[in-house]
Amino acid sequence: MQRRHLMLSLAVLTGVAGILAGCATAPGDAEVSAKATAMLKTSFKESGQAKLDRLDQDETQKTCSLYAGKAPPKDAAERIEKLNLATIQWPADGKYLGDWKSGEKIAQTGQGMQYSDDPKVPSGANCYACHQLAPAELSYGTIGPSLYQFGKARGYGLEIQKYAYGKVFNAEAYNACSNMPRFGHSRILTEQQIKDVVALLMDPASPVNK
Amino acid sequence: MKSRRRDVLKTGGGATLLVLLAAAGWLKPSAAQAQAWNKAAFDTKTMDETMKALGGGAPAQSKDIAFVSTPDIAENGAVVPIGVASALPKTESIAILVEKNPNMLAALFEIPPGTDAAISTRVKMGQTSNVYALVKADGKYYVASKEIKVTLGGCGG
Amino acid sequence: MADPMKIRATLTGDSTEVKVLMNHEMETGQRKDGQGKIIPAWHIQTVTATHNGRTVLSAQWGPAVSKNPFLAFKFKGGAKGEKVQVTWVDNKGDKRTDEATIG
Amino acid sequence: MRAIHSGIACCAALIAVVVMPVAFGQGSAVEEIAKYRAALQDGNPAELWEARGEDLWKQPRGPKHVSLEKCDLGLGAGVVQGAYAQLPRYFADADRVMDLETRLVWCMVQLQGYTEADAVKDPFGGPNRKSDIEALVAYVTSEARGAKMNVALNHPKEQEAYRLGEKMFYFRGGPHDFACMTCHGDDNKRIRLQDLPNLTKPEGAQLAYTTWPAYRVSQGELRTFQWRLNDCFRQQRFPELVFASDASIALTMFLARNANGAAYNAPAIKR
Repeated sequence: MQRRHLMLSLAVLTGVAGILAGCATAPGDAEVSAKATAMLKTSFKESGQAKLDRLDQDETQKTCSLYAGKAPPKDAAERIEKLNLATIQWPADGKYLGDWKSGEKIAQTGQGMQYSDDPKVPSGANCYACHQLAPAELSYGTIGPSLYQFGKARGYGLEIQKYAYGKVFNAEAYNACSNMPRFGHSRILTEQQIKDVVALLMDPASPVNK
Repeated sequence: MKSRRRDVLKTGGGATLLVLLAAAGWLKPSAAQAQAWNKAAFDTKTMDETMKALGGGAPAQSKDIAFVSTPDIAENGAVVPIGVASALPKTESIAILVEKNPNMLAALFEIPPGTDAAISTRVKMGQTSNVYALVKADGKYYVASKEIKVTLGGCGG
Repeated sequence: MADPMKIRATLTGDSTEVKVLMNHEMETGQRKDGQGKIIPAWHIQTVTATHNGRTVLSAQWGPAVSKNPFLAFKFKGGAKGEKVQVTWVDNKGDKRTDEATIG
Repeated sequence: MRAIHSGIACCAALIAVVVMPVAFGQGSAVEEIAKYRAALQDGNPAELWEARGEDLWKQPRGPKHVSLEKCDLGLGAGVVQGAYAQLPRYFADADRVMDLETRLVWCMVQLQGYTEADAVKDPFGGPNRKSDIEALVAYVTSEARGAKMNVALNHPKEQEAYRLGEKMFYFRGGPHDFACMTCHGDDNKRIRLQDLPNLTKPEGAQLAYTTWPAYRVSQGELRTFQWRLNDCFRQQRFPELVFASDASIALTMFLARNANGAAYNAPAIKR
């Protein structure tokens, strides 16, 4: 919210055109979008595991792109969340917690899905790129909120475990147009890997909760 | 640069330096004129290897050797700026050594009369390590050291 | 053949400051290529700087000197318009000499 | 100072390991890293690329054996000084908007007689593989150092490129749903320990755009803005951005225009 005010006042103050980017309702915007999409198709080439179909947006990506970094209106947000909630595959065994030590390794590495990556090597989640987790790791990013003491602050109960699982599986189900990848939905992580990451957040023995 | 550190060199480390260099032959006065590359000196692989050959005396710690424009942390170990200035009279040579590199000796500069006893260059560091500035002045060896932390990090880009 | 160096020689008072950038891979001999094969060491071994035929600096380098090496030093006795010459030789025997005019 | 290095996944390439004792707080680490960067400023190996690029510019080359000294970078045939600060721009002879790289390719084809395929075959250098384009870019950009960024949106095609670039900036795609905006759409964010410029604001765009190309010490290579975009999209998990493609020009237009008013200050040196 605060960010939008800043951007708005800045744009007004400086009068720089286009800084307040992506006025979704501006006339001609749909044509520009269509043209941009067509332009992308001729401006990229497939490489390694990254084929051109990665430029085909699903409804969530399309909608979120339209609102250009700003929160979508309530009805659009609700639609996105509902759509994504339906994609979550809950663990068949009803267990959400794996091994937090494996989870820490997954949180530390960002390998996976780049055309330069070996597709045979399991992907990481690179949680530390955006979040603070275990306090020993000083090199953490701030794009997402701090997750230090995630379980300790919220309680270790099954409901919170399930929420954490769902959030890692598909963050768009809880927060439309979140910056966070949909790790389960997009098959970046396996079910076991997600459980391991959930354990990093939720296991009382995890350094995150120390 | 305020970090004119003169950390006390570990006895072992200092002696090692000397042995390494003595074994390599560039402690001889004639070496100053030589433009041959001293393979033995640059080949020493580990601290342990040189430790085994301990025997000579350690170079004296000197407050007259300063690290100039040399940061405490290197954002990338591939390029670590190192500047060394010696205020010791009759400085003949300056060497830069990185304790934890696969080869300790990184560079050796012969300083003829008329040239300032100060050089700047850039070296690679595999990890956080002590860096030694070893100076030969009036036939004797002196040393100063400084720890440089190496971070490899963020987006490789 | 190796690409030229970039040499700057600047006179301030009676002191000539020489700054040199060299084009060189400075391969350590520690790295592996995509097939896991060691990439052989390839680095500058000796550097000599002269002014009016007199050596003003000589150096021996190992592979721990950074890629595209930088070197700076100062000597006395230079005058504007005179030349400073720098030569390097690497472990493959490749050699490069360039010069700059003191300004 | 800070680059635009996008993509949450960027740490994948060089798995981020920060070897720093816990006792070293983040504040002092950031200060010390600033000193490190300052120490690198004196003696930027980018100058080696600039010198090679100047030679390439002036040497008669290509099937027609002519130099690029008649190449019009927007300020008239052969005018190099300050030209980069006004690119990308619309060129009537080509009837399209071009960034510097695209224009250099155009001149290599039109003036020197290279085929387009030959002109673009080595857009980025690597170990033992030199890129002429990178060297030429280093030379031309060095001749704009100090010039004020002044990218115009006068021609309808310039306006269109800007709007398309803006769309691209917010385009979310790929398995990770990343857009440029994911990392570069907000203030005071960082990825791991790297500060992320907010490229939707003048301050962030100016800081980023005016410091490319840069000699990347981590790679020992001079990297151009085309390379910067190419590598952002790799980290975004997109397919590979085609060199001098319409999308690359449009996005460059969006960012360059947002940087208007700042003094251009590159080739720089970055970690």
